[in-house]
Amino acid sequence: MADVAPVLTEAMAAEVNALIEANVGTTLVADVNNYFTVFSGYLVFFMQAGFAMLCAGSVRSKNAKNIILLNILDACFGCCAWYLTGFAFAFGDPVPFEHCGGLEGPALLECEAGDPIPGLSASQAFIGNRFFAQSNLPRSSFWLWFFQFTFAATGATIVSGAVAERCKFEAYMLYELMIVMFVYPVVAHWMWSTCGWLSPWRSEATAAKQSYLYFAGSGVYDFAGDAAVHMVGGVASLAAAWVLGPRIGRFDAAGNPVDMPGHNASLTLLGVFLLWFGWYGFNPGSAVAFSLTGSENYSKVAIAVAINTTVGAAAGTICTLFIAMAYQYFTLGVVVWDLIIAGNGALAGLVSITGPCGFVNTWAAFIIGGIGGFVYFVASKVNLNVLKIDDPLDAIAVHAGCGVWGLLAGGAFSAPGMVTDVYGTMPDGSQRPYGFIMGGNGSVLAANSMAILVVFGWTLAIMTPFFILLKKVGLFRVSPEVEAQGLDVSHHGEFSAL
Amino acid sequence: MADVAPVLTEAMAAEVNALIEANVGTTLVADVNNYFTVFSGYLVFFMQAGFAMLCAGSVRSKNAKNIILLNILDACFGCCAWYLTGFAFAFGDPVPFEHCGGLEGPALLECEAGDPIPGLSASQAFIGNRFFAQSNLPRSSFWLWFFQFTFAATGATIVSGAVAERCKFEAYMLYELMIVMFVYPVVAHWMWSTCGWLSPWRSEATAAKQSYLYFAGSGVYDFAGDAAVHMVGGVASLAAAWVLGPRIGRFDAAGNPVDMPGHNASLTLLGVFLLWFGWYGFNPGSAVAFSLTGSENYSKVAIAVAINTTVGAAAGTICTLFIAMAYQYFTLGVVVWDLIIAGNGALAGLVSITGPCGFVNTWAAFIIGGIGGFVYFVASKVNLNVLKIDDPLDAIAVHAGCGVWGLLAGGAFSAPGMVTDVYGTMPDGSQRPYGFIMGGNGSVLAANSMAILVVFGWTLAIMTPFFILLKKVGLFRVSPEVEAQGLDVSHHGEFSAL
Amino acid sequence: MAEESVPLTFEDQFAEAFAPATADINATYVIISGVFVFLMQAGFCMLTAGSVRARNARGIILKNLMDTCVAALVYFLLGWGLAGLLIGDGNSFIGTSQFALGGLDPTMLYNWFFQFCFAAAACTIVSGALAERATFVSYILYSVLIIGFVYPVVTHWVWSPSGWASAFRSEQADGTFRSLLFGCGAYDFAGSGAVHMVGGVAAFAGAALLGPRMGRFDANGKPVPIPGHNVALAVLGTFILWFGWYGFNPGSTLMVMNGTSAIVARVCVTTTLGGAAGGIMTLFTHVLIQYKTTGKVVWDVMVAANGALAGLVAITAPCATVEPWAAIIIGMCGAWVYLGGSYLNSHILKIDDPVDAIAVHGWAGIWGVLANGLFATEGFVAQTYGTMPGTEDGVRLYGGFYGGGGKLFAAQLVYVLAIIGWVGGLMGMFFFALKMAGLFRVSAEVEAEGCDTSHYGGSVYHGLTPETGAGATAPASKGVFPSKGDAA
Repeated sequence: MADVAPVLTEAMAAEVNALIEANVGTTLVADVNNYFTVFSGYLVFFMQAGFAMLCAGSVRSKNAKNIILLNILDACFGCCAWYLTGFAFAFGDPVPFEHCGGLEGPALLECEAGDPIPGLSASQAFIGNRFFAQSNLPRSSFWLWFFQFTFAATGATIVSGAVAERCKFEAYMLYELMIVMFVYPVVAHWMWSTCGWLSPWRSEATAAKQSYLYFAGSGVYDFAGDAAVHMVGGVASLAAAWVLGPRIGRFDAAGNPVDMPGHNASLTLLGVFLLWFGWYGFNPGSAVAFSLTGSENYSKVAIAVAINTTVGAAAGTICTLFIAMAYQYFTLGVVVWDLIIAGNGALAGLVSITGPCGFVNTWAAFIIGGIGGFVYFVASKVNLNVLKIDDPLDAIAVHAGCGVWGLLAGGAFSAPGMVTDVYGTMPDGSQRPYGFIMGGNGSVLAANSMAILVVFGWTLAIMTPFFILLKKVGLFRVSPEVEAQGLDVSHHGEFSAL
Repeated sequence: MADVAPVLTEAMAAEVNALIEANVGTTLVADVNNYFTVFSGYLVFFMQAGFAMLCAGSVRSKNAKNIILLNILDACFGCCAWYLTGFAFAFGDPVPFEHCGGLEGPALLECEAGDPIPGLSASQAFIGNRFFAQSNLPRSSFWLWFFQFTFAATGATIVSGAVAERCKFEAYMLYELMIVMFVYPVVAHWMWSTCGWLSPWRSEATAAKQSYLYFAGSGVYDFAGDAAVHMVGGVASLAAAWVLGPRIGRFDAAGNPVDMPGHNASLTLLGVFLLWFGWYGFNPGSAVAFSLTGSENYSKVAIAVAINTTVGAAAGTICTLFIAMAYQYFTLGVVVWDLIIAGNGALAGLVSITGPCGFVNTWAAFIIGGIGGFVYFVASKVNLNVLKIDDPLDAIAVHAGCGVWGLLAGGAFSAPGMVTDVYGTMPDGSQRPYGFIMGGNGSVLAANSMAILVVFGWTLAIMTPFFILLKKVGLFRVSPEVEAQGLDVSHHGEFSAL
Repeated sequence: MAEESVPLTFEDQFAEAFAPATADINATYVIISGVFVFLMQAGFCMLTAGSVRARNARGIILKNLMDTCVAALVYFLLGWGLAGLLIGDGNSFIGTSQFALGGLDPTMLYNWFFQFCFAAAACTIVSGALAERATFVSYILYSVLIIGFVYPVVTHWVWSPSGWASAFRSEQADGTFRSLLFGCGAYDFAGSGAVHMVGGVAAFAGAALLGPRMGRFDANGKPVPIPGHNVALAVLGTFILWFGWYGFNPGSTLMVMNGTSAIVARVCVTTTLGGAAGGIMTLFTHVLIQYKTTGKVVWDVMVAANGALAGLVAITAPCATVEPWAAIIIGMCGAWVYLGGSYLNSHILKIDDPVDAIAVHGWAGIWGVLANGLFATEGFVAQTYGTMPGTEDGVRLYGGFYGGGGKLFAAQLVYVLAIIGWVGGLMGMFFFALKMAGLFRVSAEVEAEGCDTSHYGGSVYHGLTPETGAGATAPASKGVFPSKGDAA
């Protein structure tokens, strides 16, 4: 350092700055962001362990091995399916300005400002079409592949709880391939791809073949995947549980539900804690960057998300526990603090905050999580007592119910500054739309409501016929004898003793 | 950049660039890499919890406490052993160019280009000889100490599964000290040290006293430790289980194996998930760097490893499950999807990909993991039915069997570009050798085969006499009464109830 | 930027250019460390669940889940403000601003998350000591009090720039320096005192006032062991805790850049060595004692697990300021302190602590804080706490064994006594009030039957017959494995 002239002129300083930025930006910051995202992916992967324990504890012991096997195969089949087509359908977009590579200076500017990206077709708004089996996928995008794989596997595994104790193993494998290869990636493409028709990440270049830039003027604000992950999983659970029918003995002759508690609450709650832990990858990781050159303290996005996640879960747990206690007190007159309900409440709070976590203030996260607990409780009662759907793990109420609420909450509570931190400004430099409670207009609510509708429509339209078909050919449900005896004895060797 | 008038002269710009590089290299990048590596070490440490749960679930309940105690002491004794001699034998090398410290400019260049490092002896190729009990270990190397400690503890804990339900607690402690103090570090030194005789990390300076630079022209390509960690643990398991003999009742009078299922499949599979999660520290962490100055997107190495790890595990699980199902169908005529086999299949896939994970493409990882599942299944059957060795957790088949396969696969599938990303070019600037299936020559295969032979030879040659000695003095195996009653009652207080 | 400070040097340029990335990386580091600490909630939950009898497991798991949630809310509303960890001009006893995070710079929010995880850890320590007999309501009230008031005040003392025991006391607004306690302040790097002792002392107050479980002491007052029902869960909890400790201790550097990664790596090493030495020494000492008294050799896994935790607690305060070899000694002594504390509790004071939380967190925590007064080295203290403000040579006081004199030990001792007085006094009064109000303990019938059936919606295990071993630890009365009574 001593050898160089120590004092710089202003102009020299600017140039040095540019050199530093180029150097730090392309190597170090990119690497650090990749590290952050991949690490988050590990935590999301760990949610598989959480689901496995949650499910294992929540079923009767005679079916525990079966459901754990479903959970481990979720990760395995999910990986293959994501490799073959999942990533391609979800993120197989032409890279903007890829075709400008090699150009410099004015030629580059002209190229970037010019026509839409070559290779962009109108169908790109609906589905991606390249990188099947990772072919031609640049290695610098592998971090995205990995991170998004963990999301796909998580979304798929939700259903295992809803079909527990009666679904055939073979049917579940087919379902898994179906959802990770096609159903989930398409929804993820809509919401998160730079080309997706509901995405707020579109630009003038990627939206060139459409008549609008952002749907409803804003696009869907779904930070970590209430629509793409939780609602897809929850709605598929609804279709599956409805087609499959209730477990034997779940409803008595009069149609009233009979309790069928799981065999091991310790495992269930271990699962809840592991899921909560993994959620710190799921939500903050969805920022996919921790540092941006030219933006000071970009890490504040991920950090606010981590706090909102915590607060949402805490509020959800407490609300649910007290609601359940009050309900029981008023119906039965006893005060019972139900552990399993509290655990589901934590998950309900987490799901509720998943969509809006990047856009809301901490106080709003309290409200969202708390109402999420209420939504879960009501949805669960409606499911069981009105719709008569048997969902051993309450997956529908937690993931679909709170997923809907999370999207609506995003339309209500999104705060202007935080939206800008995540998505930047509108192309004309103005503020992005934000939540109507925060003084914004209704466009976010409109876009998010649209997301709810299309996810319901799309998932039900594909999964219901699929499950009905499975049922018709006799592949879906085990025989009553096997069900009564438990799936472990006949299908998976001996008992899981505990 | 283009807009700025070039105020800096070319020479100044070059100097600024060099300064940036130096600055980024010594502070930011080193910190980021240390950060990455210690976090990976935490995840690897968590594999201890995975092994504990895996073992606890896979033994009968009357021996659960015993094996959990072995697992927790693995971490504790491993730490002491690694502190005293382990690290010193493995990585106690003279630091290249340490003696040039303080020199600058031409004097430094001359020093670096000069003779071999002072203090380098011929024995350095075989074993390290400094930093015992961390004496004189520079603080800037503590990250390596910690990261490598977690590896040593993981390697040692493999054996606890193979000797479960019959080994004396005292014998296990002695074994643990033996392997972490001496047997494992020496192998790690061969493979990974800059001086080791099989290492691809050697340079002209560190190999100065030998007649060759890289063994077989390439050195052993073992990214995360199939040879050093898994094969050492697996072969030691083989020696231990063979000397120890089968559990009472494991083989009937005719010598046919009798099934002895573990008591809790949920715990076993929790263990598998924890191990899989920890493997994301084990494999990607072995890059020990996330960012390198002068190399764009060095993070791609670790990320490709993360993906390969996932894919290998998924392929291993699926293959093993289907092979086991088919085998059972053809021998017994029933279709059974065995959870425990699937869990072991996941581990088999993970072990198989551990060695080659840094060098192979994603499609190759599918093949390696899948064949790994097959290797595991066959090795397990051979063990049990041909060699009549009783290995309660199939540690030999998983870790030794798949470890061998992983090394061979590295010789076959290593891709040229990825090898260069990890090891750089040859000293003369040419491409490093790569896998024969990818169009390379056989040198990697030759070197890796040599690694297999020497690890077998070394570990068996030391551990077999050691175990036989323990047996002769009556320290190795509990009495038949204790074994029949279960180790927990007599040795560890009351039952582990569940 | 440039126009303010022309002429610039290269150093300025570098500092300016790297500052955003460095800040962001430090923030990720703290957040991920916090996530690890969060997982310790799962660890405590599994440890206590496995360490109690099956008929009370469900309730204790619920308490563990709820204290996490209560901690988030209460620490947000009150705790962070009272802790005042970032405020240099607060008073030396308690923080007075930033309630509900009002006025907190958004870029500093990561500190809240990290500290929340610590608060939850401190709170949850007590759940095990009160297990199997405290009511749910009393536990929730306790959580609110400790997170909302008792714990944050202690952290203010030792970690805030204005706390009376803090080594971080800094320049005041008028340019004068605040005097440090005994000229050094207390060194409690990651919280042997502020976190573990707080939990341990509160556990002591609670367990003493709550009284022992039925059947814990026989007619002669001799303790009768009541082993937990599931060792696998308990040791899973131990491993998760140890894993989480790698967020707890190394994360407490609060940064990883600008060369601090070397401190981080050193803390990893000392943490590991401390835990390992604690586990080994406890196990062997226990075996030796048992052999001397009963003539039998029994290797008890729960003793080893608690020993490892005691070693980890002991190394928590000195982890950044001692040599690795000293970490081994501190861990070993932590083992003996734990065993002594446990014996004192159960045989002399007749206090029933189902998970030995008092001995592990309280006693080993005291030892950890005091050990810093003996083993802290000059170089590491300087590296960790920086130079001494307002002095010429900038040297901070260091451990007595290195010739640093007794002042540091005196400061550590005063700090320990202050925590005991503050936490013991407040929590003692609180638990006494709960007891007087009849809110503290479940009825004798409920306790005999197990709390889960009547209070927590059924047994933790459903539809299982007790396995062979269960009978040895828990009588298979109708309370252990009942069918679930009423609808959820």
